[in-house]
Parts: sequence; structure tokens; C-alpha cells
Amino acid sequence: MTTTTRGRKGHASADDPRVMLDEQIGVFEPIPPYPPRTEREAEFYTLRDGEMFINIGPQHPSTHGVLRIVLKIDGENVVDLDPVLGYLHRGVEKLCENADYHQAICYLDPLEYVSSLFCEWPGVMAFEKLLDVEVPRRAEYIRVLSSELNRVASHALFMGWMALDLGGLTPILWSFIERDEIVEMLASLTGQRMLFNYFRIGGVNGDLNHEFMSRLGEWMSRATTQIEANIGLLNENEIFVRRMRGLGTMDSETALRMCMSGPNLRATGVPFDLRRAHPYSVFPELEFDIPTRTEGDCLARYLVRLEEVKQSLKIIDQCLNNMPDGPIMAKLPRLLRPRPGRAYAGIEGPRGQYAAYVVSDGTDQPFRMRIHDPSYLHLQSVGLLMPGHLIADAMAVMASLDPIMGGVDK
Amino acid sequence: MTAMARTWGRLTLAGKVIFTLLPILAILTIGLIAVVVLFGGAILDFLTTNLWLVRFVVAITAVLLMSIPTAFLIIYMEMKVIALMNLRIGPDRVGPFGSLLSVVHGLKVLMKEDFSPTGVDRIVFTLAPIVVFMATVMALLVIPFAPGLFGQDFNIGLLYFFAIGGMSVVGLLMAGWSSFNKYSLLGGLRSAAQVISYEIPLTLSVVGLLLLAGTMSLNQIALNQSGWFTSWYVFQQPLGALIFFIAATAEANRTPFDLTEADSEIVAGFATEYSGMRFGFFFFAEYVNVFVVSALIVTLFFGAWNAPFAWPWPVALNLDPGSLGIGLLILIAIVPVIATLLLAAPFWLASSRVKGWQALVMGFVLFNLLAGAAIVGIAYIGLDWVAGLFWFLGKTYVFVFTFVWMRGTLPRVRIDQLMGFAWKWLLPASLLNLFVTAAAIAVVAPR
Amino acid sequence: MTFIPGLGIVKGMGLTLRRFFEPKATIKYPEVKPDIPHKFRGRLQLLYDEYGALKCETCFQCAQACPIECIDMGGIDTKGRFHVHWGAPETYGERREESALRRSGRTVPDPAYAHFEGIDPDPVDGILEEYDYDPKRMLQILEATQAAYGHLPVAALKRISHATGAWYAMIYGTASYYNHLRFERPEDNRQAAELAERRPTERTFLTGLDAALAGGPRDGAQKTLGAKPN
Amino acid sequence: MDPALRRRLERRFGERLTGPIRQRHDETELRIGAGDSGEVIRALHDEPEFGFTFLADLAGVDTGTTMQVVYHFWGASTPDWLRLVVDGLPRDDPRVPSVTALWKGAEWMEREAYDMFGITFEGNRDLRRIYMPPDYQSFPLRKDFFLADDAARSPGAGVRHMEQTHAPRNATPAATIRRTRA
Repeated sequence: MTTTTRGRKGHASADDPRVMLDEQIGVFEPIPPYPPRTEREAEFYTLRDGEMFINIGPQHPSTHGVLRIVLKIDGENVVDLDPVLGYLHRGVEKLCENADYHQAICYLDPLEYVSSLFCEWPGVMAFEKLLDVEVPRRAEYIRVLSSELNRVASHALFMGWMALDLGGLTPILWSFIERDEIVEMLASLTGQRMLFNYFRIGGVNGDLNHEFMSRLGEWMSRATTQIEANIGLLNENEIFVRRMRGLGTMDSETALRMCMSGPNLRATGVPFDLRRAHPYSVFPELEFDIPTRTEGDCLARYLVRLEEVKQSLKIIDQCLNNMPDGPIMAKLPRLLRPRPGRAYAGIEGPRGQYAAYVVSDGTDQPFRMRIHDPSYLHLQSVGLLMPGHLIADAMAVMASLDPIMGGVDK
Repeated sequence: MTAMARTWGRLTLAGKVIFTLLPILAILTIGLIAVVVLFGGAILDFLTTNLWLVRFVVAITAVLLMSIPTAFLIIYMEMKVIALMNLRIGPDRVGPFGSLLSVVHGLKVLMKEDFSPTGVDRIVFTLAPIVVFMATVMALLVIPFAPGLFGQDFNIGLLYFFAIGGMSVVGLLMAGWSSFNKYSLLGGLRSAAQVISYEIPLTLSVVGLLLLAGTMSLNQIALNQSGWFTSWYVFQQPLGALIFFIAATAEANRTPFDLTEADSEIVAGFATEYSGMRFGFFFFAEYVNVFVVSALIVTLFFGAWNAPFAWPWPVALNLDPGSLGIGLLILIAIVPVIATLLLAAPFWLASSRVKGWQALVMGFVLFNLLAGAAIVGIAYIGLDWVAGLFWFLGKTYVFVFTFVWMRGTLPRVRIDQLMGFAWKWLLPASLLNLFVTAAAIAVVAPR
Repeated sequence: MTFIPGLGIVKGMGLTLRRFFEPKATIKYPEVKPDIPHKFRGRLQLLYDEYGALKCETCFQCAQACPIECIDMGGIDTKGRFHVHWGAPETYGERREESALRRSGRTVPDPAYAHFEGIDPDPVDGILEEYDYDPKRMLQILEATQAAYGHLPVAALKRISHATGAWYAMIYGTASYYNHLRFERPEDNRQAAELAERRPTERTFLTGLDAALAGGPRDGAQKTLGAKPN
Repeated sequence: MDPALRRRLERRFGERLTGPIRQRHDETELRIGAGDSGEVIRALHDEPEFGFTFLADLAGVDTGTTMQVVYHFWGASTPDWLRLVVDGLPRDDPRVPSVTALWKGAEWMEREAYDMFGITFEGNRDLRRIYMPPDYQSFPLRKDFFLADDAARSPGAGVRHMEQTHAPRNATPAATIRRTRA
């Protein structure tokens, strides 16, 4: 096909692909179209014999958002990879620096849209530290209660995605049913299904109401059995277990060096949980275990999350029993101007350590707002875990790390 | 002259082809009419002496015609059954319980633009779906649906089936190679590796059955299994049936062996670049393939068209309606009226709120239902092909349901596990099955 | 995992078959409406008091506080005198920056819009008078303004907006929609000029008006553009 | 607040500190210059009396006058967060040694700091932009960045006066840049 525009008769249409092509198709443009900037990039984008690049994303069914991974493959084997981020980058940190302290909270919500409360919390906590606010105990209990519910919802979704990336169609819908119940429940508490915007500086937005409590009680009565039934589809399935066991193994030393946290770190055997390691809120008063496993493979990450769901249910139960009476908001002026200073707050979310570092310059806007998201660091370790596996396993590894692109691309 | 040239230039390619063909077609039609008029008798004689030719043409037409509704039905089943297992409702808008949704899908792919992306190998790209579809539909030819209701009774029917089944992989490879897309290429190569590997256990697993049956004609195998369900081959070849089922799942590219179109890995495999009716062909071929594979499992191991129990009493329905003479005419005219009135009466008498015409409509509907049931019942008892078709389709759709059920439940295996399973487990097991069968035959019934 | 191979698979199949017969979770939306929580925030509505009057006083506090600036509102002010509206999206940036600075306690460096280059308002006032302050004839107004100034200065657009009552965003949209209207002097924006040169197909649609504005005669424009008469 | 940690830190790094050790809530803040950061971080990580094995966060900060790199550590030896502020980097060419030898996972955080602030981490083998496109010119989280200047320069974007709104023509940068003593 060596057609040129000059040789053709009639009108050239802008839709005609031949108009755009003046040489024969078949030669790929070199990737990247600019000279390599680092040695690593130069090394990655040099192909050896028998290798080829394949783009996973930015539109691909199993990249959990708009992530692009350039895979270098040899047949079906992944040789190397280069994640390309930034498709969802909104500049939340810059936006927060241009909004006042109350407004900044609502920018934190959409960071990790499956577990929004955990994104709000570190920001709110850091602001409270800057302002030296004492949060009422009832507010703290409500925070713990709602965020643990959100953790269950997030992990439920993780199990669905995990199965979907392995080709199972059904678990994702079952877990969405589970998540939907929790999300509706939280909607009756916070007013929104997804971006709750519930935590305020010095407390929470609204007290527990009857609708929430009745939904919660109804759900709690059957949550355990329902979750048990749902996971029965995967946990005992030979195909699932055989694909996950021994895949993407990481030891605890490497996990710490990769700055991992949360379930992914606990799956390697490090019992690091900020709720215990660096207690915040009312967690010192609550009883729960830190589930760990030592294998460090995809199955371990999956099972650790399952255990966490059970622990979360336990925490919710204790919260309901110990819920104190009192105000839900501290007394605060309407315009917040903390004195100049710095504050750091980290919490344990469903994916690991969510943190915020805030610098105040005495005005009503944060001078610098640094948002730390665990998904970002976990996604980084796919470069370590994927090479040497097959393409199909690459997807399983990524699903087991459970990154959310909204948090990765801040 | 210039006007004609300009008109010609404005025609699209299809228009040019049709414009050229139309006069030729007209001349051919006239010629055909002339031939029929002149040599009609001779042709009729030829056809009556060579009835197999007529039978062949009719069979091909029937198979082609039935493949599309079958695909529609299975697509609907897949949507609905998986939805119900997912605790969803599934299609429920078009037609009763959404049953026409797959038809709408079919119309949709027909109406889409016939589009081929830049850089594809046009000829191979266009041919690939046709090859896949034809290979699948051709396999339907040897399936014995009922006594006397099959396309062709080859004495090498099973061999033909495997040969034709192996042809579809050529189409998949063609699609994968010509699509100018790495996902497609990976999908095509995966399908080649998978189908070729699973051909071997698939073929070897039925060798034991062939030793028992002593024939490769599917019709004969079906006849061998008549009587009670204990004579089905699944009870003599349980391991063979299991291996055949697993290998057939892989052969039909169904979950958990659907690696060729693993959407979470290689977007849609070989079909990534396809759209419109070309994709429709792949889609239909996949579901017709499910039907074919289920039908073959039923034919080989589950007694084909035979009912699971032998009919307990001899049936001799010797109806001769002609003997009634003019009475038949009166019967046809009067019985519906009387029956309708009789059936309407209870409704009319039951409540004063039921109006007369409503009662009559109800009576008519009831009469029709009863008459239909009677006709079906008589046909089932009297015509053995109706009974055979009933049992055959029933059993086949049980297996189709199983395939759909597996898709709703199981995750996908990995490619190395897939290949390892075929070569390390299925192949030795099928060889073992073969040896055990041969030894048993040698011991029990030496020739 | 059990010691019997395939038992887990069979159990899973049994589970899905059981779910096959269980009641479904789907809500058939248009027929059945899901019950929305009492506290749901996604529903935007203005409340009325017991006399049937709107409770909203158009104080714009909500619009000003909204961090993502999704509130766009208009109404009559509390004295019932003026129709006021909180601007269109294009003006948010300007308003936002000043208000943010003011709220944060720092000095606002400039009075509003002062950093736009000033213009001699007489030509634009004349043009507006000529077109009877009619926002429906916006294109003619803009073309005449461009003919007068050589481009469309921001101050002129603001003036047109104030005088005609059309929103600045609509005027801006109109001006940016037409290729022959420009916001910079041609000599200021060399890149845009180069870009325009590189797009001959679009320029074939330019009218004689643009040729006249560019200073050349109509035939000359056609010649340079290379458009053939049909 | 952990006064014991403060004493230990003062004893160990006394002469290297460029400011007093501050403690507030559950944070202990340590301030050093760019030249010492490599050794100090290695000591914090390796020596058993500190044992800060968990790098919680790495952030760049533009104070308006200088650049900072802020590390947060967690260690089992203390209940506090340890904040290490590497202070006083020049704004035109900020350079600090990379910590990727100790925490390989810091690679992307350093890439982010490079992308957003232009801080060069010497020793990071893959220091290139991570969020912004590769041909992007400026560093968005710096305080002299007002709006996406590159985006406005790209063809098709007709918002040039919007850009000027955010960098007023007659206002000198000194009047607009927000600065603090962080």
C-alpha cells in the first residue's frame, strides 16, 4: 500500500487515513519520541533480540484507572517495565495551597475514591495539630466507626477486582453489593455515597442518626456470614489459589526498603500497623489484632486483607458499645489562622500509611500541603515484582498491591 | 461520454461491482429459465436418482439457518444466567424477560460501520472471521440431532469433526496476525498453542470409546446407546468423558480456558481490532462452537437422542384420518367451536363479572393450548424424530448451561498452567484410559 | 485447598448455583426509585419559607466559599433593585485570586482588572451606540471592535459586557469561536500567526471581511490563500 | 514528645544541626544542611539507638526564599515521628544526596520532588519527571508558579490573558510570591 495523496484522483477527505500517511505503515515510531533523560530510561527503551514493547493502558481493562505501563516482553514473559503516571494528575497539593483550611478538606476526598474517609483524616489531623485542637471523644469514636466501615467497603472492592483481574466475573458484583450497602449506610451518615467530606477540623460534620444506626445494625447482623459466603468462591478455588500462591513474592527486608506499608507490608511478616505502632485517635482503647502472614506473595496479601475485614468488624462492634456521649465538634472560630508551624499526621488506611505534612505561614491557607499516599509507593514496587512473570501474572501482581490511581496521581 | 465517466467515477467500489454484475445476472437468469424450461424433466430425473445431492444442499442450508438462532439463544442464556448468578437481573427490557436482547445485538453489529483499521492486512483481516465461522458451522453437519435428522452420515464422522474443529485455529491465527496489533498477535498465538495442545487429549480420550463402539460414524454411535440410560458410554468411559469435557472446554475457548480473549490481560485477544459484523462472526462462531461441543459430548457420551429410559410399551399409532371421509371435514369445522364453547362455559358461569366475550377468549386460548399439547404429545409418541430432537436439545442445553455456569464461577488459568495441564495430566490420563479400555476389551470380549 | 482435587471448584459451582435462585439486588431504576438517605447532600434545591418566598437572599456567601467554584447563581439583590449574578466560569480565576489573597490577609497587589492594558473607550462606545447595545448582534460588534483596535482588548470586552448586559463568558466564547477574531495584536503573538499560516484548510473559510481587516483586497486574499474558484 | 530522643539527637548530631531541635505534639524536628544529610540519614537508619527503618514520607518544600527537603521517619525506639529538614538549598539549583541506597522506595518520591520543585537528588538513577509530560519546562509547586504557563503556550489554547491574570504585569514577583519561615 504505497498510496500518496498526489497520485489520487478526486477529493481528499480529512477522514481518509491515506491522506495522513505518506510512508508505508509498519515501522513504529521510536518510543519515546524524545532523547532518553536518564540511563535507566535509555536502558529500558533499548530492545534486545526477540523483545518487544507492549502498552498496558492508559485504556486497559485491568489497570485500575488511567495508568500506563510500558511492558518489555519476550514472548509472554515480562522482562522489564516502566510505569507512566500523570494521566489523572490534578495538582491537589497546589489547589490546597490556594484554598483555606476548611476548603482544603474537600480536595482530599477524591484522592482515593474508594476509601475517601482515609484521605480526609490525615489532613484534618494535621490541621488540628497546627491549631492545637482537642477533638471530642465522641467525634473520635464516630471517626473510627465510619472509617472502619469504609475500610471494609474498600477491601470488599479489592477482592472483587482481584478476582476480575484473574478472569472471574462474579465476585466483583457480589462485593459491589456488599460495598453498596456500606456506602448507602455512610451516605445516610455523611450525605454522600462516595466523596463523603465528613471530617471537619475539630470533629465531624454530623452526629449519628437513626437511619444510619438502623442500617448499620441490620448489616452487622449478617455481615460476617455474608462475607464468609462470598469469599468461599475464591478461597477454596484451586485455580485461584494456584495462580496466586508464590506469585510476586517479597521479603520483609525488601518491603521496608521499598517503603511499603499497610497490608502489603504485613503480608511479608512485619507487624507494622500505625494504629498500634503510632497510636492516634482512640485506637489505644480498642482491642484488635494485627493480622500478618510471612509468605509475602499475592495470596498472603489477599488473605491479610480478609483478616483485616474481620478485625474491622470487631472494631466497629467495640465502637458501638463504647460510644461516649458529648459534643461532636470542638469550639473553633470560623476563620482559622493557625500560628506558623509544621505538622505531620499519619494514619493507617486500607492500603497503608496515609499522611499529610502541612506548613502554616500564619494565614488562613496552608503554605504547603504534602499528601502522602500509599498507592504511589506500592505501585512503584511492581517494577520489582513483575519481571520474570507472565503478562497474566503481571495483572495479578498489580491487583494484589491494590493501587488506586486517584491517589497515585495526586 | 464524460457524463457517463463522471457517473462511473462517483460510484463506490461496491456500486461498481454491482453495476457490472447486474447485466450478467440478468443474462444468467434468463439462461437459467431457459434451461429449466428445456431440460426440466431431465434435471428432475437426475435429482431423483441422486437424492444425496438434494439432501446435502438442504442440510447445508438448514445448518446455516439454525446456527444464527442457536447463537442468539446461547448469547441470551449467557447474559441471563451469569447475571442471575451475579445476583443481578440481567437483560429485561427487550422482549419477554429481555430475550430479544441478543437479537438486538445481532442487528446492532449488522448496522455498524464495516471498518478496518489502518495498517491491517485487508484480505486476511476480512477472511479470518469467515474462516472461523465456516469451520464452526461445518462441524454442525455431522451432528445427529435425531433419528434420520442429520446433515451427513460419514463413516468417519468423528474424524471429520476433529479436522474441521482444527481449522478454526487457522482463522484465529489469521485474525491475530493480520490485525496489526500486539494484543491480537498474542491472542492468536495463544489460541494456536492452546487449541493444538488440547487437540491431542481431545482425540485420544475418545479412542477408548471408538474401541467400544467399533465405528466412527456419529449416527452409529448414537444408535449403539439406545435403550435405558445405563447403555450410555459415559458409564463405560467416565474418565474419557471427563477428559473430553475439559479438553472440549479448552477447544471452545471457554472459561477457565479463555486465554485467547482474556480481557484483563490482552484486551480482547485476536478480536481487539474487529468491529461490526466481522466481530459478529467471531462472536457467533464462539457460541455456535459451544453448542457444537455440547452436542458432541451428548452424542458421544450421553446417549445422543435417546431418552434416558426405554419407552415401556410398544407404540403403534396407526392414525388414518382419511378413513373418516367427509366426517373429517365436519370434525375440523365443528370440534373447535364446540370445544371453545365448552371451555368458555365454566368461566362464564363462575362469575357474573366476566363478560361473555372474555369467557370466549379464555376458552379459545385454553382450547389452543390443549390442542397444541395434544399435537406435541402425539408427535412425541408417534414421530421418533420429534422425541429424539427433544431429548437431544434438552441434553445439549444442559451442557451449554454448564459451560455458562463455569464462566460465571471460575477464574482463568495461566498459560503455563494450561499447557502443563494438557501435557502432564490430560495426555497421560487419556492414554491410561485407552490402555485400560483396550485391556478390558481383550479380557472380556476377545475376538 | 483440600486434598481432593477439584473440590473447591465444585463447592464454588454449588455456591453460584445457589445464588442463581436467590433474590436479586438490582433496583429497576426508572420504575423503582432507590430510597435516598435523609441527609443526602447530592440534591440541590432552594428552600422556601412559610410565606412561599425564597429563603435564599443572594448573598453569594456559598458561591464564595465553594472551593471548587461549582456554584453559579443569579437573582435580585436584597433591596430588589439590581439583577446580579455571580460570574461565569471564565471570571472565576480573576475573582478567585483576589478574594483568596484578601482572605489570607495579604495585600491585593492590583485593583480589579487594572493590570489589563487600558484602552481608549471612545471607539468601543461609538460601536456600541451604533449597534444599539444589542447583545444579539454580538458578532458585528466584535468585528467592528477588532477593526477599530486591531484586536480585541480585554478591557473592550469588559466594556461590551457591561454595556450590553451579556455575560463576559458568552462574549468570550463568541470571540474565541471565530477564527478571524483575535485577542492579541498579530505582532505580539507570532506563534499564533505561524499557526494560522500552517492551517490553510481552515483559512479557506475566511470571509472577505477578514481579508478586509487584514488590510488586503478581497481578490488578493483569495490568491494568496490558493483557493480555486469553482 | 520524647525528650530522651531529643537528648540523644543533640548528643549525636550536635555540631551538624543548623537550628534547634523542636518538639511539638508527637513530632521531633531536626534541621541540618544539605552537605550533612547523607551521613545523618545513614546514621539514623543504621545506628541501633535510633533505628529509623521506616521512611514515612519525603517531601520538597519551597519556602519562597530557599528550598527544603523534608523527611519523616518512624522508628521503634521512640513514639514520635522524626522530621528531618534539609534546609537552605538554593532556589536556582537545589541539590541533595539521594536516599535510594537506603530506601529504594524513595526513588519515586524523589522523582516527584524533582518534578514539582526541581530538586536534584544526586545518586537517583532514574531522576526524570513523573507526573508532568516529559517536555514540560517549569516546576508547578514552586511559589513563583501561578498557572500552567506551558499549557497556555501550547497551540490552541486561547487563554493568554488568563495567564497574565495570575502573574500581573505591573506587579513585581517580590510582591506576589508567598513566603514563610518554614
